[in-house]
Amino acid sequence: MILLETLACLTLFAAIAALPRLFKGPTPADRIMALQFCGTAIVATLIILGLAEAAPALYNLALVFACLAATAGVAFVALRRGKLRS
Amino acid sequence: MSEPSLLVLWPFLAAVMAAVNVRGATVWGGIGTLGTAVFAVSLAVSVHATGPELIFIGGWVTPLGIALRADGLAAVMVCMTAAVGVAVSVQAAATWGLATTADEPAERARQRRGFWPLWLCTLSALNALYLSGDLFNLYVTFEILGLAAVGLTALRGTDEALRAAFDYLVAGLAGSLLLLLGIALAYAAIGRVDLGSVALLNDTGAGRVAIGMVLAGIALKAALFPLHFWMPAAHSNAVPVSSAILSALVVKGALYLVLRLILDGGFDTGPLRWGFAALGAAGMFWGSLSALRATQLKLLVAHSTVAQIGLITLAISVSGDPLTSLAWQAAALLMVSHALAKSAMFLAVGRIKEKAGHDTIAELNQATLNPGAAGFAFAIAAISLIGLPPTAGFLGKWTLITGLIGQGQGAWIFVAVVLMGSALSIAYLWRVISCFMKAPPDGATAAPRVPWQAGDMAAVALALAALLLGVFAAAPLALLNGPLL
Amino acid sequence: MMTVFDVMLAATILWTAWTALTAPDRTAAIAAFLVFGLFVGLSWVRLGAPDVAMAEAAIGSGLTGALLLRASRGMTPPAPTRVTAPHRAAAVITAAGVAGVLAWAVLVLPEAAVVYDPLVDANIGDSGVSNPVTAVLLNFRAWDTLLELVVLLAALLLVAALRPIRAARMADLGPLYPPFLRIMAPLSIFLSAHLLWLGTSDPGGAFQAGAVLCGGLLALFFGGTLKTDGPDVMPLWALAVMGVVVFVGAGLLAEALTGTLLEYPDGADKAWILTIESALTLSIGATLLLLFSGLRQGGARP
Amino acid sequence: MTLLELFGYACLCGGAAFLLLAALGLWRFSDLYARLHALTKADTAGVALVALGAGCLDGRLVAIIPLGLTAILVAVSGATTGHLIASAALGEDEGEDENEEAAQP
Amino acid sequence: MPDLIYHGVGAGLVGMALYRAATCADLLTRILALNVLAVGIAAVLVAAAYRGSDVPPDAVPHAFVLTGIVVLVAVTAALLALAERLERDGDAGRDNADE
Repeated sequence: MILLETLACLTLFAAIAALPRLFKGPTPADRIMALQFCGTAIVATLIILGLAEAAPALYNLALVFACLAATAGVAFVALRRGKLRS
Repeated sequence: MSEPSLLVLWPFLAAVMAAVNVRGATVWGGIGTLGTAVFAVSLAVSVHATGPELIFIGGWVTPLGIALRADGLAAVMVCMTAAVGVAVSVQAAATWGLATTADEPAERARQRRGFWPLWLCTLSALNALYLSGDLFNLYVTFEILGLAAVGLTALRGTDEALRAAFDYLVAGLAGSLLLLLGIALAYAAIGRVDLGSVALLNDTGAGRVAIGMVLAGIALKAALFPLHFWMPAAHSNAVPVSSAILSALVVKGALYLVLRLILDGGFDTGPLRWGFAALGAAGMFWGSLSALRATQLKLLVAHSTVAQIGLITLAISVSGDPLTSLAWQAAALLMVSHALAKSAMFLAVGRIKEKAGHDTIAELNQATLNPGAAGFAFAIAAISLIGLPPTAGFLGKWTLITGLIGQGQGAWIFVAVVLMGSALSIAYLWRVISCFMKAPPDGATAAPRVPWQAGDMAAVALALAALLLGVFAAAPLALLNGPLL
Repeated sequence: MMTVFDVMLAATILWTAWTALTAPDRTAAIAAFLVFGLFVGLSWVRLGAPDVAMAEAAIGSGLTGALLLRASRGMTPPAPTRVTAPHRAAAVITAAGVAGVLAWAVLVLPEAAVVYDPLVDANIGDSGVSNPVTAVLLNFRAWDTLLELVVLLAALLLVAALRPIRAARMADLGPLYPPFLRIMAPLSIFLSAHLLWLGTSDPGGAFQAGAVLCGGLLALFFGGTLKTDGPDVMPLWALAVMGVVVFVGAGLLAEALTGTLLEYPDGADKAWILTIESALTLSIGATLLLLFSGLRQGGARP
Repeated sequence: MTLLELFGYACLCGGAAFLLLAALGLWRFSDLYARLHALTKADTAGVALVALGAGCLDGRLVAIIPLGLTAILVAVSGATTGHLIASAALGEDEGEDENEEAAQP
Repeated sequence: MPDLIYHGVGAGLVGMALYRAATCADLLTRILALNVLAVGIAAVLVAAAYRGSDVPPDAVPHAFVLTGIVVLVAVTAALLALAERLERDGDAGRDNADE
């Protein structure tokens, strides 16, 4: 159990570590990548939490998160202002 | 089908039809409004005959379920809304026409098909609000009301109207969120959110904080001084029918909820009530002074709403236990009389502005006004707002003052405040009435006399209703004297 | 160990929120708001509210983020606001006061008053579903949910009543987008139906399903397959009003059958709930898409 | 502990390690392309491993279906945006002006 | 334990949002602040519904929060539609469209 909880903390930490890149950029491409990664790491955290709490409902939740993170990523790409590397 | 469910769902279904079938929007609007009026009268009759009705929606008893409470007070408010609604609908049909014509300007078509669904949603939300017996349900209802009212504000489409609508929506959302915060705290304190249990909130510190937040949220929505900042711009920039709906009905929803909370024993703490009374008095003076300074007629009427809200809040805050004090009935009567008079006034001002081409008070005179139906309606409505007999406004103020005197020591301060407020309302309304009698400047030719039109009927009918309600007050009083739920 | 997790998560939530509210750059603020929603969703999971987490991630974060992005494109960049010292002080005092009162109110609460839990437990057997949140939303307090649908429709009516503005062009999505759509679109529909069915017993339900459906529709919209102006808007409007019409109709029909508004006939609760929820799912998806599109030029009305 | 469980835990640890490395790369690499490469592969692999591990440890069909779909979805959306960024960024380097903001006439 | 932590988060979010809503004139930031405020309130509600790690939480506040989320996205969409019409970029220009 303690292993799973530690792993959850680590994946959460990975998600948090992407935030400076998301906030600072410098280019839109960096932000899109950081957003994508943040969503992915949170999905992984959810899966591990689902294992740790023996709650398979969380796997569906992870799927919803992945789906919406994908949509949000696409929205960022489709609705960006200006060039990707400006 | 019972009246309470139809009062909410009928106008809403009509709104959906008006939104989908845009060509028939006006017809659906008429069907929705008239049907609601029929149900409103039928509800009042049945409440009067068989007493109040408590409906547990879905058959689930409170606090788990939600109850609709159809008692005398709710019936009076529903009837008031229906009466104003029918008149406003007549005016709207006269303003925008019944159906699209070939050479119709696009802007006019947009306003017509935007108006009907939004108005019907407002009607539905107001009825849901009067009947609801649950705090969280009231939050949802307020959101419908807020969105529909903002839509009505923005209908004119000018930059000022959009700006006013945005500020209105932000203020409304902030008010709703404060209400929701209060609900969250109430849940944390007593574990339930039905209106029947609000009296329990007085027992704990967290509960009193919850009540305070609920009241702060409602005060923002009711435009109670000093949280009225968003209101004059919203009410004066909207098209006339929208102004009438916003000023006569939408703010009443929030005031009604304050009255309900008091009647349910939900704000028993002295300081909060005296604070509310003081804010009401301050709002009365502030609104009156702003109205005295206003240069535009529409703005004057909007500021007068701030003053009248102050008066009603004062009446609500001093009303005590419904069993021993009847001051709350004064508050209810004042709400009804203000709704009738103020909607008449906004509709009349709309007609005046249309005829004169402007509404700068200093430049109005007999020639531009061409005294006719609109001026007549305005004058009658003014008499009711001031509170001269035999109008409904007189009845409300009289009930309030007798109720206050009955409460004994210290009440004379409030009596003096109410009388001073009335004197101020004479002062600012006289600025307009005197224009009706002012001769045109030399050389100005009188505009050709415009015959009365269908659009004038609405304002005149509402003004006469405000006048006659004082004579036929037995009907609402009979409802109000019945048992409450 | 989970306390470490909670503290880390709490700090991140506050950090992302602060960034969303203060970042000078609009895109950064919106991106921060988006991840804020995801982290908040995680915190709901920790509090045993996966239904809420799903809705927060899908609607509160994903769709609101997309809405904000779409709207921010047409807006001028934020100008720095000059705030006077007294104004700032008043704001700090008010904000800190309300936050402090909130924190205090819970610290002084003796023991949480438990009112609803036993009632939900006692009545869930009669509600037709076994997920308590769905039971509350579609049965015990269905009136709230019905009015909530009216709120969605009222927002749509408000936007439709405004003067239409021109739509801005979408950026090119690259050659890999069509294959992505071929996976994403059917997956959203499948997931939406799955969540709808699952919602009777497990986390899920009409709102989550509707949001996921809207995500799929949005992906199609970005790719240009789905348009919200011209002839395509008619079926979208029909779908948008259908849910609430079905709900209202069901409420009134139930009243005709049983004498009480929204009281489903005995034993048939599950069928009624699923019927209403299916209509709601389609309706929520369509309404959210129409709201997202902002009813651009030509798409104001069928 | 069975062999399958051991494998599951190993997958979980591996997935978490991939994610941590990707985060490190996102933070440390100075060049956009380097970050892109660090990311698109590592996060997809990370989630796939985590999902695989969870699938091994749980083993029921109700768990495996959403886990598998999640892994596929993350991989596809990662590849799409990754490819787009790479190609668009390359195009911009060559002076191609394909993403300018413009309203439709 | 987690309920206390997240209740604190809720209080912090409410304070932060109120402060920014009162001191920022930018329309989009004000919309964001109101959204954050709503999340803060939701955190208070969900934390109040928590009954410990092995007891299921109260479902009614969860339903409240779900309703609140949907209501909020509707209001946000309306606010953004109004804000867009108020604050237009120079190049996007005002519309010429009366259909």
